[in-house]
Amino acid sequence: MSETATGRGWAEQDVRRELHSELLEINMGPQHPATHGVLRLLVRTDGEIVHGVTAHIGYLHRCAEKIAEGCDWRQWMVYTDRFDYLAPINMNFGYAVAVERMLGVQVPERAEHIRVICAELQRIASHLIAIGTFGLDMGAWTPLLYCFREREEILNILERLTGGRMLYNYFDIGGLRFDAYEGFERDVLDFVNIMEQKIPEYDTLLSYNKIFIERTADVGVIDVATCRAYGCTGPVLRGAGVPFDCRKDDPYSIYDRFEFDIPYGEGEQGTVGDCWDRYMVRMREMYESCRIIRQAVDALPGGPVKAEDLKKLVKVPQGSLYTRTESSKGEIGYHIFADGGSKPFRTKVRSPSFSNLHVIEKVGPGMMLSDLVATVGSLDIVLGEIDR
Amino acid sequence: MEATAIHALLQSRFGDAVLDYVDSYEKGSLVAAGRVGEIATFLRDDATLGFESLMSLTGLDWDGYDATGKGKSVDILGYDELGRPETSDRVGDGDLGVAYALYSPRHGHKHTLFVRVPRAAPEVASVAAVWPTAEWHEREAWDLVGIRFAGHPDLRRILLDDAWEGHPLRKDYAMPGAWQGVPLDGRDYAAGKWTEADVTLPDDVKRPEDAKLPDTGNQG
Amino acid sequence: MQVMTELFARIFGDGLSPVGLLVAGGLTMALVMSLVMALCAIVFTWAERKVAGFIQSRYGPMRVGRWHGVLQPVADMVKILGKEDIIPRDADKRLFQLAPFVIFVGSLMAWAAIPFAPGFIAADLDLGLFYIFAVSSAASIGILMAGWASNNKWSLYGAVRGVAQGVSYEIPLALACIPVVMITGSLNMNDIVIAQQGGIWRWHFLHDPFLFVSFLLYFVASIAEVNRGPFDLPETESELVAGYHTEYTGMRFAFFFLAEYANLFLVSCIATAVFLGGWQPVFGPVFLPGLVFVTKAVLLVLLQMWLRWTLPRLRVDQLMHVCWKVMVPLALVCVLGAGIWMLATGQAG
Amino acid sequence: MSQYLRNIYDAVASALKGMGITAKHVVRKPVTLQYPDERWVLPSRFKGFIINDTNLCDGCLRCAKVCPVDCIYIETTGKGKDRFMHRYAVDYNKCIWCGLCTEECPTFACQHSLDYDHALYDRKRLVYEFVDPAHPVPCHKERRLQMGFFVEQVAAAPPDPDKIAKAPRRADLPEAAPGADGGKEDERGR
Repeated sequence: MSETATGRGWAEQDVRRELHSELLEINMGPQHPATHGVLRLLVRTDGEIVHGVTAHIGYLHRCAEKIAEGCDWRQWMVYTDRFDYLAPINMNFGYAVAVERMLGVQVPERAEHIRVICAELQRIASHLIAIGTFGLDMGAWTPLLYCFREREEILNILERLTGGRMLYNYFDIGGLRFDAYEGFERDVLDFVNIMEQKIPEYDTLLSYNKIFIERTADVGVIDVATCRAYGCTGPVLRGAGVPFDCRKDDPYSIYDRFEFDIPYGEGEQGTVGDCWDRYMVRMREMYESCRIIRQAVDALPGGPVKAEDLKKLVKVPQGSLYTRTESSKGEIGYHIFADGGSKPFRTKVRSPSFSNLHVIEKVGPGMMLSDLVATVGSLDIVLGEIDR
Repeated sequence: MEATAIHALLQSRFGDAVLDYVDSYEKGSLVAAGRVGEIATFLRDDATLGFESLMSLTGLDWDGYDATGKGKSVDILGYDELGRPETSDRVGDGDLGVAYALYSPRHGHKHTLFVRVPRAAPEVASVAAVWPTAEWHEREAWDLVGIRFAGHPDLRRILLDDAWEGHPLRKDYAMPGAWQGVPLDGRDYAAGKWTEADVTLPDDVKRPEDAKLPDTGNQG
Repeated sequence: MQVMTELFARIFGDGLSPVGLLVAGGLTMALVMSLVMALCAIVFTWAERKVAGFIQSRYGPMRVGRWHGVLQPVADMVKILGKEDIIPRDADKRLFQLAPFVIFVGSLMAWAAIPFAPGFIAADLDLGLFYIFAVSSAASIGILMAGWASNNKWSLYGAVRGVAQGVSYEIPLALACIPVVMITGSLNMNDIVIAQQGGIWRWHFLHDPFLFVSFLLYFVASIAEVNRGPFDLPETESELVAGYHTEYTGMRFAFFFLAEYANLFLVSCIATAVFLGGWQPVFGPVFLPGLVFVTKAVLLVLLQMWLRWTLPRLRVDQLMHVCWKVMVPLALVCVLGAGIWMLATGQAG
Repeated sequence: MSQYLRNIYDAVASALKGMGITAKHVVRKPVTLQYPDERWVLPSRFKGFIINDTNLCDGCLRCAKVCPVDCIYIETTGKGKDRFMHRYAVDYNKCIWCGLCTEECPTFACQHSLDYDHALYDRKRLVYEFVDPAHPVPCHKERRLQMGFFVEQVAAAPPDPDKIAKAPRRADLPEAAPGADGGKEDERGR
């Protein structure tokens, strides 16, 4: 067994030398309840204290970027669904925005509004899972079921809208595949009203529970410098106290028309950038999403949902562009290289969880095993997006 | 700062190492592969530039990228009746490349660095020491495109198995028929000769007309 | 035991010698106790799922046995008995096979001193309470055996956590009972219950504020003692997969399961006898004592389930913190306070 | 010391509050659907297994071409008026329910059904054949009219109501009258 990096905090009480003991190498995953998918963390522990973490990924690799080279521009939208299967619409959105920017297509107003509504609904759905499974990592079963109950309502709306419950394939380049059904606005508003009542319930049950605070506050602190260096985005970066959100700071679609705040971690229960802050950022973002949905529904115009001047077989003029949008996990970027043909020449997907997970190798050493579980849970990773 | 100004600044600082200004949908500079490391350090540390954030690092194979804009993504000879491409088994040529999408959170400007390396010796200086996030992105570029990063702390395959052969995102990559005894092409259940015994006409499918009112009460 | 021996004496008359009576009565009582234990485990698995279900906006088992899946535990038992008994190749076979029974026996032995009704007690020991705490600690040995013998790192983690927790929480558990022993002046379970005669105000948990705190401490410590949420550290399904019984299948796993629910009921029974008046009704004369006792215990079990499905889990160091820095000092304060209270109110002999 | 007591108080108080929330849910009606006794009623847009109405299909191959996973198999013989479709098969081993084929189909022959629960023991049975080779489907417009198959009409002349009734509706189909489809959505109870 090799010597590993010296940890901090707990690891300082190192009695291994006296006892002539070794570090225990233990595999967390690929089949482990706390790794949220087929992630394998190779953990070196000394009792309960973690001395080193190595992440092994790729169990879900499908090489979607290679598939892209054989699909045409529209077809590949289907595969973007499969990256973050908890927030496919946000993945669709990024790709649609990227290609539309390169094509210079103007998306109809109605389509833009429906897109925003869907994306925010999806963001709430994804955050609900993040919060629920985070609670589950802490041993609280019940919030998970409550979160899933609310998520079902979102899925019902999206099912009526798109026909799918998990993978929607609803966005199209230059608009949407089809228009919203009658009564869509009312369904959405009904849901938003209910959702806003439920969030305080989660707060009482989980967020401000003393045990939960003890488990998450001051645990897994990721500061701003680490976030920048490791490319962490989304709730992880905002939890570190930076109110950065692509919807505001690098606006796309029609987000610049809506009024909403960017929640960020303030160290309310402990240090800025701890698990509780990241958790709470998601909780508060759900409120903000509800606000955006209300405004978008109010402003929902009529009209077509597809750009008129777009051919069935899209050909993107030569060139490259990196486009980023804000998914529920962070910044989803598509670096697209087009050669003028009907197929993408090279499409690189910069997925938020990929970078967010990387940071675990940095912050992992020095914490307790339970804290590692908490930190992985608070990063809210989705393996479909990491492995692509 | 404007991209042209950033490019000019880089050119004045590094001279020959900055090869060309890239004016595409995104603006950037083409730089020499061996000196990416120091250019990256400068880009990050210079107060007026402040590129603290590496948004994305892309490895790519320029093989078949037609400068006239009429090229084909992959070497496709033609399509069969169902639109499935028939590709040639030609060995690829053309450069490999890396693209770095940079963003400065302090100043809010973006810049993209491009690097081209010959296919025979694809080696680029690593920027993992400048932006730690590049560590995994570079491993991915090595894994999928086969670009070596000099000075990378731990250049292993990341997404594919350690024993995998070849780099799938190269344009001339041929999919192996089997790997460690496991066939990879999948079984084509529909390909067999059609016989009477296979008739499975679905008779009990429900049509969209049968859709009834979804009853979803929100449980208040 | 008296009930049984009397019953046998009535049936056989003089046909049995006193020793024979004792043996026959003892064996019957052991059989009855094992059956009660198995039955309560079966009922509580069902109850747990229903409680969890309704708390979580769902139904729980609904399909087996028409009404709310009442026969689900039976179906589970049939399934679990039909499972293959797998022993990992590199496991320490002897220990691996023995561990579930050690846990089970430890819990079964403790049942001997529980007074369900006047005279209905398997062993009316003078050191009843002491005996219960002594034998129920055997479970820790079983947990360590299971975790070690599995030859699985996660199981070992679970076992070490389980033993540390079990050993630590014995102390506040026992300390919380000391004020009661001081008041009644006896460790005999029957005497403790009889001392609480005369309505709810005579029950020990309402005797004085210190005893009330003692009761709460006992309740919390008992949850930790039986390794249930929010103190289910040895099993933490999100960290240790399943803890010390990860590698167990079939019947051996069923024994762990059985022991868990039997222990759950056991600690509630002790709480009932020691703090909640045992078979004494809320008011009025003694009426259906067995039923009263079981009702109180079941209510406590439901309370434990309610807690489990509400709260997140503690971390290992926090668990120890709660034990040694919160509960043990508080329990000591309660012992002291109860003593002062007795002196002040002139109850001290 | 005050912090110590405060922590104990917080722990007990927040646990009790949480227990209040969970207790409230015990008396609420559960949301579970007792599948398979109760079934979710699917919306008309639901993406179920794909079915092809051979009465409408004229073998134009568009669905097969647009399919990203090549799961649609069409075999035709002949040319012009004598072009007949002998096989239209969908391999559900491959299908990813993206819905591109149904969107592409000009005659609305290729449609999503409302079926989703097909559990089979044999993967070969997941290849669905829609055309009986004994009765190949004509592809040319005139031949189709001749043999009584559906032909897409020009917008000016409204199609035969019988034929349209047979044709499965899609939600974004212009003919789908708001009364017929939207009305259903309206009545959805909340």
